[in-house]
Amino acid sequence: MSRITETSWMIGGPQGSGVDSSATLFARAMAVAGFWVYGKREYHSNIKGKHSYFQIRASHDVVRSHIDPIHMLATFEDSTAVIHAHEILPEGALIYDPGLTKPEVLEMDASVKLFPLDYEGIIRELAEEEGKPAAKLAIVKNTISVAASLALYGVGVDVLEEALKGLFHGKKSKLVAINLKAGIKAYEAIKAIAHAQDFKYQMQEQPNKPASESRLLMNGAAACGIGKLKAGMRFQTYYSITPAVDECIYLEQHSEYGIVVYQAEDEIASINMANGAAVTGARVATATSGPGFCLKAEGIGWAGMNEVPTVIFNYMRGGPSTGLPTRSEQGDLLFAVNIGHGDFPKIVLSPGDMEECFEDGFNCFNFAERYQTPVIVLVDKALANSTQSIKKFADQGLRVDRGKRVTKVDSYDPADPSTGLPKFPRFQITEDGISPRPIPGTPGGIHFLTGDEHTEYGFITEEPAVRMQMMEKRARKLVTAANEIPEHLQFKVYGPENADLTIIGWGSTKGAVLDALDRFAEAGKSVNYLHIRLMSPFPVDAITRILNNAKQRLIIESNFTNQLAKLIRQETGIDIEHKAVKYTGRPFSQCEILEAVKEVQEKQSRKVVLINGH
Amino acid sequence: MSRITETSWMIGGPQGSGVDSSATLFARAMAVAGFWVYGKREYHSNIKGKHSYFQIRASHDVVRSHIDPIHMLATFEDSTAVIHAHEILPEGALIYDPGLTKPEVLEMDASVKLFPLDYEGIIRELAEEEGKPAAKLAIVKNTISVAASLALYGVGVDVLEEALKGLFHGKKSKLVAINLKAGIKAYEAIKAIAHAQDFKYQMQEQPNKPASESRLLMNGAAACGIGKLKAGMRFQTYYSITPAVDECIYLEQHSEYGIVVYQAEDEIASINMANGAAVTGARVATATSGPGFCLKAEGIGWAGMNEVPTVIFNYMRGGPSTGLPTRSEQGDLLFAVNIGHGDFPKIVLSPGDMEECFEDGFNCFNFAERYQTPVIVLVDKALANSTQSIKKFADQGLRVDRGKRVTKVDSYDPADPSTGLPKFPRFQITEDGISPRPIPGTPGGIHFLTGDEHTEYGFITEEPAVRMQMMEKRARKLVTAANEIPEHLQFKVYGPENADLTIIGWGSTKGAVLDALDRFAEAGKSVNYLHIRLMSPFPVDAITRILNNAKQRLIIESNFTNQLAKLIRQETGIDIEHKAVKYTGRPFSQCEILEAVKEVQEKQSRKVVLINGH
Amino acid sequence: MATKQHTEQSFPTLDVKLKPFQLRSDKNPDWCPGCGDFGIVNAIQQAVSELQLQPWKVEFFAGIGCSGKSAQYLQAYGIHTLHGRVLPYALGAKIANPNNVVIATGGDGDGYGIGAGHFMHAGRRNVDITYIVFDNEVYGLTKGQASPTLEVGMQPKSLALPHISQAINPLALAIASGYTFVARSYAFDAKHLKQTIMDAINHRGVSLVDVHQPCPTYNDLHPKEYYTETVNSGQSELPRLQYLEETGYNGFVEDATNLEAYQAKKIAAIAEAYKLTDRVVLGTYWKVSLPTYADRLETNIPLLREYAPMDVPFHDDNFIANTDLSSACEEFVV
Amino acid sequence: MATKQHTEQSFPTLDVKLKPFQLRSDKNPDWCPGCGDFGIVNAIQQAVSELQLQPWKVEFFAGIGCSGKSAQYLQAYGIHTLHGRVLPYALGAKIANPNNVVIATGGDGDGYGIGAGHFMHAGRRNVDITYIVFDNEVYGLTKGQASPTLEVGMQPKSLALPHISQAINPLALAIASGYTFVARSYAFDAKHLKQTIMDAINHRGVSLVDVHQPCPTYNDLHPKEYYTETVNSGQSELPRLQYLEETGYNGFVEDATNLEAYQAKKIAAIAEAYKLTDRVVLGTYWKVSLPTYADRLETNIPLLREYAPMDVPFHDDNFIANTDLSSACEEFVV
Ligand SMILES: Cc1ncc(C[n+]2csc(CCOP(=O)(O)OP(=O)(O)O)c2C)c(N)n1
Ligand SMILES: Cc1ncc(C[n+]2csc(CCOP(=O)(O)OP(=O)(O)O)c2C)c(N)n1
Ligand code: SF4
Ligand code: SF4
Ligand SMILES: [Mg+2]
Ligand SMILES: [Mg+2]
Repeated sequence: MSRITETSWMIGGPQGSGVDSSATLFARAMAVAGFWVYGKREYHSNIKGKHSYFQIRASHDVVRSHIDPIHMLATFEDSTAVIHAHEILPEGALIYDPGLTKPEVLEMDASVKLFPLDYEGIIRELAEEEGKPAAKLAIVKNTISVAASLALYGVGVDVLEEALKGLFHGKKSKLVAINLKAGIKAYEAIKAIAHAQDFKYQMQEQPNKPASESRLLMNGAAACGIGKLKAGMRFQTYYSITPAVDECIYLEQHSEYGIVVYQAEDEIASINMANGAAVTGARVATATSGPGFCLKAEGIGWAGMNEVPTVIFNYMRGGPSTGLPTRSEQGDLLFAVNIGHGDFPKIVLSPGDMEECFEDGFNCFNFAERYQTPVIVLVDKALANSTQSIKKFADQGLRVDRGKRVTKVDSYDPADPSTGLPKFPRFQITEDGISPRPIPGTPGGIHFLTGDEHTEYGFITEEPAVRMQMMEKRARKLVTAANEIPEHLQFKVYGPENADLTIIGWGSTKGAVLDALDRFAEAGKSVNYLHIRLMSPFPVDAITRILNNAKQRLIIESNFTNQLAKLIRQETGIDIEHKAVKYTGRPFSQCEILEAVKEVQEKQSRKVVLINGH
Repeated sequence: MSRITETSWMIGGPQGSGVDSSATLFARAMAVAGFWVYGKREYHSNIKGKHSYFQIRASHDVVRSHIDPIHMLATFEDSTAVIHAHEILPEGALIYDPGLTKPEVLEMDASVKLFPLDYEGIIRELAEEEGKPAAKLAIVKNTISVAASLALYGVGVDVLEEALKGLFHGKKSKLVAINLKAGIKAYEAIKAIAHAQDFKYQMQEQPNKPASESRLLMNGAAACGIGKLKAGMRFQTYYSITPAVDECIYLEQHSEYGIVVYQAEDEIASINMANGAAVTGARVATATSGPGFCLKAEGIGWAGMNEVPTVIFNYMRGGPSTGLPTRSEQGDLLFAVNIGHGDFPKIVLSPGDMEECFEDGFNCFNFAERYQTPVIVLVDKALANSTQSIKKFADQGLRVDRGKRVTKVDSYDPADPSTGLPKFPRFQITEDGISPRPIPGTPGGIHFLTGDEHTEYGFITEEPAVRMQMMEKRARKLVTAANEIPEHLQFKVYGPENADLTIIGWGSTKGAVLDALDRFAEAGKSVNYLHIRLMSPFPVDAITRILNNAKQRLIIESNFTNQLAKLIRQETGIDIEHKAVKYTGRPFSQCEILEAVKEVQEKQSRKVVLINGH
Repeated sequence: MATKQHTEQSFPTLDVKLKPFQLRSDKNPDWCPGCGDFGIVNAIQQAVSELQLQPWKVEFFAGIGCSGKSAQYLQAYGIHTLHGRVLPYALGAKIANPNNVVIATGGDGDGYGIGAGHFMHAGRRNVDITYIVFDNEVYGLTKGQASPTLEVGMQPKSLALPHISQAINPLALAIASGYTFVARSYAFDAKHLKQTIMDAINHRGVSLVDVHQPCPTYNDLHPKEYYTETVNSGQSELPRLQYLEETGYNGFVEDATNLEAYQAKKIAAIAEAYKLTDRVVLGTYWKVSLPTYADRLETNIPLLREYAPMDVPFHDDNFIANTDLSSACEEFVV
Repeated sequence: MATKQHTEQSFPTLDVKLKPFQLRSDKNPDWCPGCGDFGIVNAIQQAVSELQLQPWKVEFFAGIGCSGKSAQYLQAYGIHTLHGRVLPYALGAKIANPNNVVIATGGDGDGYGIGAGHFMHAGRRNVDITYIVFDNEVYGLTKGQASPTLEVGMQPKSLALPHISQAINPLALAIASGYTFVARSYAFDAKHLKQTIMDAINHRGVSLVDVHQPCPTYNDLHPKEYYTETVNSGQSELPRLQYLEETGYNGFVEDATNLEAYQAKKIAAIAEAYKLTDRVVLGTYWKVSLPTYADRLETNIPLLREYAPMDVPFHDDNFIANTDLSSACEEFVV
C-alpha cells in the first residue's frame, strides 16, 4: 500500500478541555517521528466551553501553513465532528467516541472511515489498574486521541513516550507514565480495528530524519520573546491583552534571565514607563494588541520627538474595536505607520515567520538605539499563535548595536562640580540626523528632554529656524535608516526571477505563499513572491523596481481594505492590479493561495475574497 | 495725497499685557470704519511674559490672510520693536514709547517714520482727571496704541467709540468712557505730530461700506461652535487643551442654549462619554488637539464598530508630541484618516474658512447620524485663532437629518411586556449599509452594542460568514456617503478653468491662496485652486479627473511630509509634481503663495519650503 | 421630574412584575461552570424585576472581561463598551438622558485597574448611576493575571510568580473619592446581593456595589468554598459571611449639612472598610444624600430644569434647524 | 547596593555642597510674576544642594503644565514628559536603573486629573521615587479651568460658571492608595518645603508631597495673601499656616508588622487629612517603611540582587550578544 508523505490532522473540542495540549502532543510526536510540522490554533474569546480546534500538518518537507481539507479528525466529544466532519477528505478518518457521536447524522463524505474509540472503557480499565477514580483520569482523553491517531497513521508507538516526556517535564514528569499507559491502550484499540490496516493515508517513514534535539517546535510569540532575550531586553511592560500576553507570560516564566516583566495598570502606563526606562539606557519594549496599541499613540509620539529608543510590539488581532479578539488580522498596518499626531520618524517592521520573529525581536533594539527612534513591530496573531518545527535559531555572533551612546564626557570633571555643570548638546544637528546620546548618570551629559520642540540642549523653543532644523534632523534619521538597514531585512523575493505572476504579501501570509510556491513549481507554473518586512521607512526604490518589472501582480493580505496595497500606492504610485483579501479573522491556507492565483490567472479577477476556515 | 485701500498692521507685546484685546479693538474699529479685516495671532505656550503679536490686515475688499510686511507697527514696550521693526515697509510707521524704545538701535528701513507716543504722560493726565491712581489705569495702553494707529491711518476717531462699545458690553460697559478718553488723547497726540499728515499709508475711505451690524468679526473656533449650536448639539465633552479649549469655553459661556459642556478627567473619558451620550440619541461632540486626539483612537474605533454617531473635532497644532502647542500645523491628516486599529468607516472633514467651519459644524451631525459612524473634523489652529470679518452666516432653512432613527416599534406593545421582549435587529443588513436605529427608551427597540463583531441583534459572534456580512455592510456606508454628500462639501475649484497652474490645498491655506488668486488675476496669470474638504471617503474620481486635467500642479500644505499629497497619491496614484510645505508652525501668508508659485513657474522647483513669520 | 428633590428614586414602572427569566436575553452565558458571574447577573435580573423597571428604559453598560459579557444577557438595552471605560459611557448616557436607569458593570481589572482614573473621578461628579463591580481578584478573560484587588504576596494558580504589588481597598477608595453609596456583597448570596442592588439603584447619586465573585478557573485562593467555610474566632466557629447590620455599624449619613458629623461618619466608614477580619463583611458601608450632577447642572443651566439635555428642541416639525443664533453671535457683530 | 536593607536612603554624594544657584540651569523660568512655582523649584534646588546629590545622578521628571516647565530649570537630567504621565515615566526609569535619584513633579491637573489612575497605582507599587505636586486648584497653562482640588461651588475668576464637581483630598487618596510617605507643604514656606522634600527624597518608597501653590493669574481664591492672613479661631487670631507637629499628631508608623497598630494609624492619618479647619496644616501626615518594589522584585528575580535591571550583561566586549538561550528554548526542543 502506498503511503503519503504529508498529512493534515485536526483535533477539536470545548475550550479548556485540553485541545491545545493534545495538539501539542501530536505535533511533538510527529516531530519525534522525524516529520516537519505546522500547527494552527483557532479559539473563541471565551475561557471554557466554546468550540476550539487545532489543525496540524505534518510532512517530510518543511511546512509553513495549513491546508483546508483534513485527512484525519480526532474527537472526544460530540460537537467537533458536527462542525468539522465535512472537511474530512474522501477515505479520510474520523476518530470518535461512539457513546457521544452518531456518525450517521454527520454531514461528511460517504467514504470517510470510522474509528470508534471507547474512551470511557480505556479510562475505566486504567482507573482499575491504577486504583484511582476514573473521574480523576479524564484528562488522559487527550493522549488517547493522539495515540489513536498515531496508530492510524502507522507511526510507531515509541514516539509517544518521547513526546510525552517533552510535554511533561520538570514537576509534571510524573504524568508521563499514566498517559503512556492510556496511549498504548488506545494505540492497540485502533490497531485492533480491522480496516485500520487499510487506511489510505498512512504516513510513509521519513527518510531524512532530522537529528533529534536539532529543532524547535516554536510559536511566533515565543520566537519574538527569544529574539528579545538575545537582544538584551531588560524590561518589558505590558497590560494583559490577547494575544500579546502570551509573549509576556513566556518571558515572565524565564526569570532566570533577569528581565523585569511589568504588568502595568494600562497600556498608557506601559508605553510611558517603557519610554522612561529607555531614557535611562535600558533596552525596553512594550507589547500589546489593537485596543491597547490605540492607547500608545501619544507615548510613541513622545519617543519620536525625544529620539528615545522604545520598542513596541503590536500583536494584530481581528479589528476594529474589540473585534475578534482571538482571531488574526493584518489590520493595523496603516494605523501603525501613521500613528501619533504630527510628523516624526518611526521604524515599522513586520516579521513573516518564526525566524523573522527571532530576527526582528533581536534587531528592533539595534534599530531603535542606532536611529534613536521608536520601533514598532507588527506580528499577526496567526503567526504568534501558530506552531512550527524549525531549525534551531542561528544565534551565534549576533552583533549588538547601541548606536551613538556617550558613556563619558571628557571635557567635564565630576570631581570638580563647582566649575559649573555644562549642558550636553543631546540634539546636536548632524548630517545623518543622529546625535550623541548620554544617559542619565553620566557626568557632563546633563541635558533635557521635552515633547515640545527644543534646542540642541533640549530646552523648549518656538523659534522657527530651530524648529525647522530639528524637524529636518529627525527626518534625516529615517533616510539614514533606509540606506543602512540590510536589504534582506527590508524585503525578499522568493521563487523564480521574471515569473509570470508576482505575489506580494507580508506577515504570516508568507508561510502559505511559500508553501504554494512549491506547488506552483511542481505544476510548472512560474510564480514568485515579494515579501515585505520593512514598512517604514518604506523601501520605495527597490519595491518600485520589482513591481514595475513584474509581469502580473497579485497582493494578498488579511484585512478588508488592502492596507499594504494602499501603502505601496502611496509610496510608489503603483496600483497593484489584482488583490486578494480575507477578513474572517482566519489565516490563509495554502489552498487559498492556489485558489487566488487560479482566479487571477484564469478569470483575471481584480479582487478575490477568501473565506475558508471555521 | 493718494491714500491706500489695504493695509497690514501689527501690535506686539508680552503675553498677558493686552495684545489680544488691542488687536480686537483695532479690528473692530477698522470694521466699523467699513473695512474688511483679517487678523492672525501668534503666541507662545506661556501665560505671561513671552512675546506675542497680532497682525491685522484691513482692506476695501474681503481679505482672508495676512501678508508678511507691515505698514504700521504699534508698540507699548520695548521688545516688539526689536523683534519686528525690520518687517516695516519703507516709509511705514513705528508707534513707540520713547521712554522705552530707542529707534536708533533698531534694525529697520531708514525711511520708516517714527511716532513717539507718551503713554505715561497720557495715563498720568487721565489719572489726574479721573482722580484714580495711574497704576490702575495702565490697561488703557492698549486703547492708546489703537487710537494712535487710527489717527495715523486717517480713520475718524468716531469709530473708536463704537468699537469700544462692541468690545466692552454687558458688565464691562463702564470701561468704555475711560478708554475713549484715553483714546482721544492719543489720537490728538498723533495728530499733533507734524509728519503724521504726510504719512504715506493713510487709508482711503471705504466707498462701499457694508451696512452696520451686517457682519461678524469671527474666529474659526467660534464659527465651529456656532455651527454646532445650530445643529442642535446638546452635549460637548472635552479636556482642556490648546487650542480646542477656546471653542469649549465659548460654548460654556452660552449656557442659555442648554448645552452641557463637560470638562472630563481626560480625553479618553471625553470620547467615551461622548459615545455613551450618542448611544442615547443626543447630538454630541468632543473637541481636542493632537495629544488628546491620540487618546481617542480606541473610542473612535468603538463608535465605528457600533455605528454610533459621535463627532470629534481635532484642532491641529504643531506636532509631533507636545510640539508647538500654540502654533498651527496641518499635521494630523494621515493619523486622522487611519486612526484606530482595524478597518472601519469614518468620515473626515476639514473646513478652510469661517463659513466652512460653520457649515461643517452643522453638517457633521447630519453626516454622523445619517451614516451612523464617527465624523472627525480637522481644524487647523491658524483657522481657529484667526479673526475675519465675514457676512452673517446663512443660517435659515438648514435641514436636520437624523438618519434612520426608529422612534416607535409597531410590532411591540409595551402595555403587555409579559408577551416577551423581542430584540430589535439594530444591525440589519441593508443595501446602503445603514440600519434602522432605535435609541434606548424605545419600547421594542431593545438590542445590544458591543465592540466585538456581532450579529444583527448585536450579540457577539465569531462566525466567519456573519463577520464578513458586517464588515461589508459597514464599508458600504462609506460608499453611500461618498455618493450622497454634496460635491461642494467635498471639494471646490476656485479661479479660472483650464488654468496654467492648479494649486491644491486644504484647511486654512485656502485663505492665503484665494487672496493670491486675486493677485494672479490682476497680474494676468492663470492659476486656479482645488480646495479639498472631504478627506474620507476621499472623492477619488472627481479629484483624479481634476488633477489629470490640470496642466501643472502645486500642492501647498503646513506639514513636513506633505500628508495630503500622500493621501492623494494613495487614493489616485497621482504624484503631484510640485510641492510647497511650511513647518514652522506659522500659517502661510499671501506673499508665500506668490513666492511658491514663482519658484515653481520660474525655476520648476519640485519642493518649496516656506519660512516666513516669527 | 418631580422626583428630583427626593433622596430616593422613583422611576416609571411596569404594572406587572416580570419573571426574572423574562428579563433574560436569548443568549446563553458562556462563563465557566461555577463562575460567580452567574450569581451576579441573576441578582441583577431579580432586582430589575422586583423594582418593576420598564426594561426598555434600562441601559445596562458593561466593561470588557468575563464580567463584561453580562451586557448581553439582560433583556434591556445592553452596551458592551471598552476595557476600563464603562464609567465614562454610563456617565455620558445618564447626563444626556436622565430619564433612563443606568446600570454599569465590569470586572475589578476593568474598574480598578485600567479604569482607576475614571473610578475616582466618577466619585467627584455624583451622577445618578449604579456601578456593580465583579471582583474576582484576577483578570479572568485574559487568563488569570493579578487584578488590583489581589493582595501582595499571593499567588493564585494562574500566576507564574507571586504578586508583588499591594492591593487596593475599593470601598475605602470609593468613599474617599466621593461615591455617595458604597456597598459590598457576594455573588452567591442571592438575597443580599439582590437587595443591595435594589438599594443602589434606588439611591440618587453614584453608587458602588463591589461584589466578591469566585473565579473557579483561575483564582483558587477564594473559591466558593472559602465563602461557605466557617472561621475560627478563637471561641467559636463563625460563618465566613457576616452582615454589616449585625455588627451595629451604621454607615448612613442622616444630615449631610452637618459637616462635623458627616466627616466623622466618613472616617468611620473608611475605618470599617479597612477593618482587619477573617470574615467577609457584606453590607452598605456608606450612604449619603448629596446633590447629583444633574441637580448641580441645573443651577448653571436653567434650561435643564425643563428638559433633559438631549431633549432641548432644535428643529421644527419639518426638521428645519430653528435655533436662534443671535445671542451666540452678539459679541461678534460689527 | 548595601543601602537596600535600610529604611532611609543613602546616595553617593558630592564632597562639596553646591550653591543652589549652581543647580539652576541657564534657562529662565517664564512663570507669571508671583507664581508659587518659583518657590517650589527653589526649594527643590535647595534640597538637592543640601543632600549633596550628584546632579548627574538626579532624574527630574515633570508633567505638562506651568508646573511641568520646571524640568528645564534644575541642573540635572530633566525630562518633561506628557500630560498626566509623569509617574509612569518616573517609575519606568527608577525600575530600570535604581542607581539614580528620581524626582517627579507636576500639576494637580496633571497628577490628580488625567493622571489619577497612575496616581493610585503608583501607591500600589511603592517604587522608590519622590512625587511633588504643584497644587494650585486650576489648570494653569490652559488658562484656569478647574482642577480636581477645586472645591465644589467655587468660581475662581477664570471660570465662566461655578464649579460643579466635588474636590478630592489628595492626601487621603494617597494614603488609601498605598503611598508610604505623604506630606503637605506650601510653595512660599521655603524652610518647611525644603525640609519636606529632603525627607521625601530620603524616604525609601513612594512619597507624595502636595504643595499648595498660589496662581495669581487665575486663582483668586487662594492668593499668597490667603496664606499670610490670620484666621480667627473664636478666641484669637492665628496664622493661617499651622505645622502638623505642633498639633501633637504623629503620622509615623513605628512597626509596620504590627497590623492592628498600622491600620489604626492609617485611619488616623486619613482622618487628619480630612480634618475640618480654616487653617492650612503643613506636615508629614503618614510615613511607613515597607518593602519597595525593587525589594520585592528581587525575591522573584534573584539576578536582580546583583544587578540593576539595565545592567544585567548581554554582550561581550566586542558587542556580540552572549545570552545563552538554552533554558529559554528548552521547552521547545524536539
Ligand atoms: C485596552 C484594552 N486592554 C486590554 C484588553 C484585554 N482585556 C480583555 S478582558 C481583560 C481583563 C479582564 O479582567 P477583569 O476586568 O477583572 O474582568 P474579568 O474577566 O475578571 O471578569 C483585559 C485586560 C482590552 N480588551 N482592551
Ligand atoms: C493629553 C493632553 N491633554 C491636554 C493637554 C493640555 N494641557 C497642557 S497643560 C494642562 C493642564 C495643566 O494643569 P496642571 O496640571 O494643574 O498644571 P499647572 O499649569 O496648573 O501647573 C493641560 C490640560 C496636554 N498637553 N496633553
Ligand atoms: S475565567 Fe473565572 S471569571 Fe471568567 S468565566 Fe471562568 S470562572 Fe468566571
Ligand atoms: S498661570 Fe498660574 S500657575 Fe501658571 S505661571 Fe501663571 S501664576 Fe503660575
Ligand atoms: Mg476580574
Ligand atoms: Mg494646576
